[in-house]
Amino acid sequence: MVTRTTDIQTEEDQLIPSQESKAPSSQPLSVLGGNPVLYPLELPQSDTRTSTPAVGQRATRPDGRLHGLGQTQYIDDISFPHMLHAKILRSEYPHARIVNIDTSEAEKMPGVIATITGAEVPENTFGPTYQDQPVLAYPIARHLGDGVAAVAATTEQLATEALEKIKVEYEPLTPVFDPLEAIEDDSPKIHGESNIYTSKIIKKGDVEKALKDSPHVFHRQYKTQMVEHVPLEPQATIASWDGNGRVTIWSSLGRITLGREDISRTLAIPQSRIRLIGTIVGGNFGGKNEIRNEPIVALLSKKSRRPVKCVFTRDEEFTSSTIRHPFIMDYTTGVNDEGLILARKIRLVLDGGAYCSWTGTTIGKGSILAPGPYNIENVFVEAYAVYTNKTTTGAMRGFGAPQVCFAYESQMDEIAHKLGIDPLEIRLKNGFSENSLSPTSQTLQSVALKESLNQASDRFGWKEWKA
Amino acid sequence: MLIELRVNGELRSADVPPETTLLKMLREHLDLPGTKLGCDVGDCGTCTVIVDGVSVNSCLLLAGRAKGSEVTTIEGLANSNTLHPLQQKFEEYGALQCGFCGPGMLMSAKNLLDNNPTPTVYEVRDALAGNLCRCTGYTKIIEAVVDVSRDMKAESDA
Amino acid sequence: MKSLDYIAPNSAEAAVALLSENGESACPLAGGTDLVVDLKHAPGDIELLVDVSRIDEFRGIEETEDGLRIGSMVTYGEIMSNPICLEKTPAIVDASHTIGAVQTRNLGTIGGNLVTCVPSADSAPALMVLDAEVTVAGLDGKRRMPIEDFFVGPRKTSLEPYELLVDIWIPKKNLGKPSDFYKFGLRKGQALALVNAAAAIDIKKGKIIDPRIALGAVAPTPIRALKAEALLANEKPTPELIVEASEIAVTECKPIDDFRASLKYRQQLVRTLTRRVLTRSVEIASNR
Amino acid sequence: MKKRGRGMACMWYPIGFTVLANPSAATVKVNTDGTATLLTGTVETGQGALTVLGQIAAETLGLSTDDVHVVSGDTDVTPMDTGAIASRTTYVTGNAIVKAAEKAREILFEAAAPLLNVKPNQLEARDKRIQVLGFPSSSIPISDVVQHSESVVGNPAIGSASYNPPTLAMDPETGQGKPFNTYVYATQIADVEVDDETGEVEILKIVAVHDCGTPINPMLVEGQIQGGISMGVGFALQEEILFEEGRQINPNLTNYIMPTSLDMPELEVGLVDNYDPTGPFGAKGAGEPTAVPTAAAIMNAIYDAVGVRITSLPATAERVMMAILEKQDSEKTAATG
Repeated sequence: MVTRTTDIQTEEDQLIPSQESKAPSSQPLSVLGGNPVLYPLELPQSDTRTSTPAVGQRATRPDGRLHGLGQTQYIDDISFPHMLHAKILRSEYPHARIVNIDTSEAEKMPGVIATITGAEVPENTFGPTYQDQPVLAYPIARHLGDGVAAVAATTEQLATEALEKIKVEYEPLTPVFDPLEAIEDDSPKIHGESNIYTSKIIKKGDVEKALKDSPHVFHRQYKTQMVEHVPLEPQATIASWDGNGRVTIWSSLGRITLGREDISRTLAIPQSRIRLIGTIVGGNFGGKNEIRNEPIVALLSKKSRRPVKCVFTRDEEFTSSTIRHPFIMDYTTGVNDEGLILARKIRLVLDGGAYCSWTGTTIGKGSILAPGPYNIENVFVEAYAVYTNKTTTGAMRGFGAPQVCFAYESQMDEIAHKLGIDPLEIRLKNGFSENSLSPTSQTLQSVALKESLNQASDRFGWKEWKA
Repeated sequence: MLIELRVNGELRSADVPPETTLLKMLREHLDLPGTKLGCDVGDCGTCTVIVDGVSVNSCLLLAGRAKGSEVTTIEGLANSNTLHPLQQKFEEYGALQCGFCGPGMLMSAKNLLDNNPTPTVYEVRDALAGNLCRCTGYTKIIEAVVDVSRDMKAESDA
Repeated sequence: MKSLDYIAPNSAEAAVALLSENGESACPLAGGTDLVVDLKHAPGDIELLVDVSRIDEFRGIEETEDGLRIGSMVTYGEIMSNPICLEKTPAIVDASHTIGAVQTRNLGTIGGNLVTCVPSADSAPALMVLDAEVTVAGLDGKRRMPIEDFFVGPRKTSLEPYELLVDIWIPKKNLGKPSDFYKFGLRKGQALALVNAAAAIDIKKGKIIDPRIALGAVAPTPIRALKAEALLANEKPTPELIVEASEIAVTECKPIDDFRASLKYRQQLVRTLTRRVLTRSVEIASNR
Repeated sequence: MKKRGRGMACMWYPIGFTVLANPSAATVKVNTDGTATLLTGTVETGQGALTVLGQIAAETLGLSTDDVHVVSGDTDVTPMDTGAIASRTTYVTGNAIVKAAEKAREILFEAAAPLLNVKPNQLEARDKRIQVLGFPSSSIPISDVVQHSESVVGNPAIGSASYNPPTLAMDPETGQGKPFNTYVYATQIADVEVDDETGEVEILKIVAVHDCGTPINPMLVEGQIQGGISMGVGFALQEEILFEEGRQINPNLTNYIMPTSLDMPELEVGLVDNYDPTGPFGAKGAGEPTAVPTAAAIMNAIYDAVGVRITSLPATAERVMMAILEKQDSEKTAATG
């Protein structure tokens, strides 16, 4: 730190050429007059909002107007007097036992008001399916995105600097990263006795016999990658307590009712003493569907007796929020000469990362949807979700559907190509229609698959192009 | 250090530490939180503002460098009687969803139309490539910008 | 970002003096599109930023009797809208257009791009094929060198302590020389180069004269493909010859294998890009 | 050289949670001036849910969208909601709102019936009036009815209700059951160009035709489809979190490659005409399914263009190029061998 700011400032006055800008363009600014904007604006409403009937209108959005004016308040746009800023220290190992955490040096820094570790969280587990995630890892850290301690300080910069002063003693444990390795009996275990933490079977007809009897059998393995939601707004929270011991939490969470239950559980206070406000969320896509830093910020606020804000950095948004499950998918499909599907056998392995999160829903939807929107009498799907010491996978737009669709639709085209059938024809031939039976033998209604195939093909000019 | 600049036509000043970015100065020192922080390293474009007639990522520009400049932020796009044509069309098209990219996107679009009132669709895409959006697939945003330029052309032809 | 001091001197002399007075704790700041990011992630020992972006002698684009002078603090945006560059050095304009996005191009400077000296610097190949020279200023005044000599290694230039890049010169004879630039990145917008390539040639009496090929992101610094150039010199520009030159260019590269691309893939890109920039340059030259 | 190819993919996708209860509750209050307030515990995450939910409340009450103010996302104020997840908002929360608004409407019908000399079940709410079914001339402005109900009858027009989609548990051994109440369907077709010397895939156009039941707000449904496709494009060609020993090596928007405006193709969006009798005004949902078939359609188009089948996503230019080179090698071997 250069300590001569004042010297430099006097020098600087001489050195800066002039108040006139040297920036490249000398074009006049086309700022309209009358700024800053004063509200309310008296603007006409569009017909789409004022006519009846309301349903079917291309109604404009009142929140859309605020977005365009820059008037929408996301969490990071809210602040309070005396508010502190929180930062979270992340694990140094993908798998380790935390032996000791010493926050005393950080606490001595001027401007650092409170610190917290996992040991201080009243009920240090949460999760929508299994409560296997810690608010702050203790005593085991299971991936590098796990928080191990948090700091509240008067500025973000100070809070960041304070993290460096926290001493964490780890006893590294053997990590496992590959889901196929993790599935083996002798792999290092991440929670409990098996890394397979959830599985699903869908069984209809006799798939083995039907495959044996099929004139053509296709087999292929498909794989998908880990994907991040990339909401443009990183996750953010503010917590503030009042004199009645009631906490108000502003959060970028998309599910406040259940979020309040989780906060109540982790903080061990009644739900009636928690007010959770979900402001406009700056992009969710599934990544903001469970609590993340809300209990940490609430506890720091309680300890410091000040409002506390925590905003994820872009890096944290990648490493410490959930991401999309990678799938390893084995597809075996039996068809007859006309391209009718006789049997489909599927094995799915989901890389679950360090915690379960929304895997229950992902494996459920993934398995049910895996055979595709096709009439198939003989179906067998087995799916396994496996813990690894990587970023937690959770809800993301489609819950396993984009993964299995990539597999079933790739294989559909492979079959069509091999049998010399047009890709549109093979889909129309096998596709669901009204009252078709799903792989779980549910009678389907309001089925519009073939309508979508036909309309898309017409719009695209599929037949003309094929001819 | 004392930074004086003209923001949305008004002379503003603040005493900020020398490492302060223009983004931070606008949001935290000048009470203009319309400009957003999305990545803080110039990748996402949510912090786009116009400085002396060109669009920049305000997270990469030190406030000291903007000293004496003319800065336009999203708060300066409308006036008290009318929305800017871009804001109007963005609203009509439903161009923004979560809206977090919106302020930056609009400033990039304004910067384009200030410099090139009749852009091609490719030029619109190119002008917005520094503003990431995860919600919209950019489609309605591009349509709205093209529509504004069409109106501007019609107006100037009339 | 950690605490820093900031100062904006108004002459090269003053800037050099400030840098020398403050030693390693001081660092010149140009457009800041790379440096400010570095300061946020890994500030190191830097305590003072010397903003050189407003220094008059580092700015401006003009054509003189010697050739074209581009001030080091000229932004890519300025290059892209400059009539002289558009007419006489289109490869530099093309290269500028591929850098970052509009906002980056409005802040980032050509000098900053060269001084940062990453192997993938997009402006480098386009400048190299036009035989650009650079002027640097230091405590002992100014010196000038061919641009190839400026690049020493990844993030390492031949700038001595307290020296600053003043301007870039394109020799008069190369203004309007048929040339082409091609960059390949992982997407169309805001991409870093996996490989970039530029070529410039003249054709006289049906033969290639003064061929130049430069490649980026395929070696520790941007490089010239000298053997490939030698193969082309004074030959008839046939598609077969261009393919052969492109294969030789592949052998002149030492690309890395990293998470962005494998060595083998980068070689494939060198093969394709070299052929394309040469083919295009020949087309331009032939249509004269 | 650039090679052109076309590929299609279709899909099905369920609305709501898998078997598990995922209820929503809602409260609708009609004001004495004929405007209304809707309380919902869901949160606006950008898709325009609050606008759509307001339209549903307005439709049930015979009001315009602008007449309904939507209050959301505050546990002190708004009723229970499972939240913005599982493409459930329009369908599940929407159904709860219809039921809640119907309760408020019922109060208005009770108050208006004696004034119009009919039974409550002979009334409808349309064009901001309570009218005798099919007889617009015999009607009273809603504002008057609310005032009458509130200050004369003493019964304010307010309704609260909840909805949970009915499901049947899946058999643990066979998975047989009814895990969801309804599904949507879609087809997307991609037109691509593959550069067979760099492996670069350029998507020229995607046609997407989706079923969402009745589109409550077609503009917002289009927005969902276009946005879903952009996520699908990233999933298909660019996006991947890379790890080294458990550490993410590209946790930033410089090296995690998502589509920019230059990477998105021209999109043509269509909606099939469909009506689901179990949904609010026939609506189902649109959020997630829009991102589902894109990658598959693009992979099929790549195969059509250059004859290589990408079985591991994303189909980066490198992966496509390496597959092309492998194919060329094996063709050479086959030709010489």
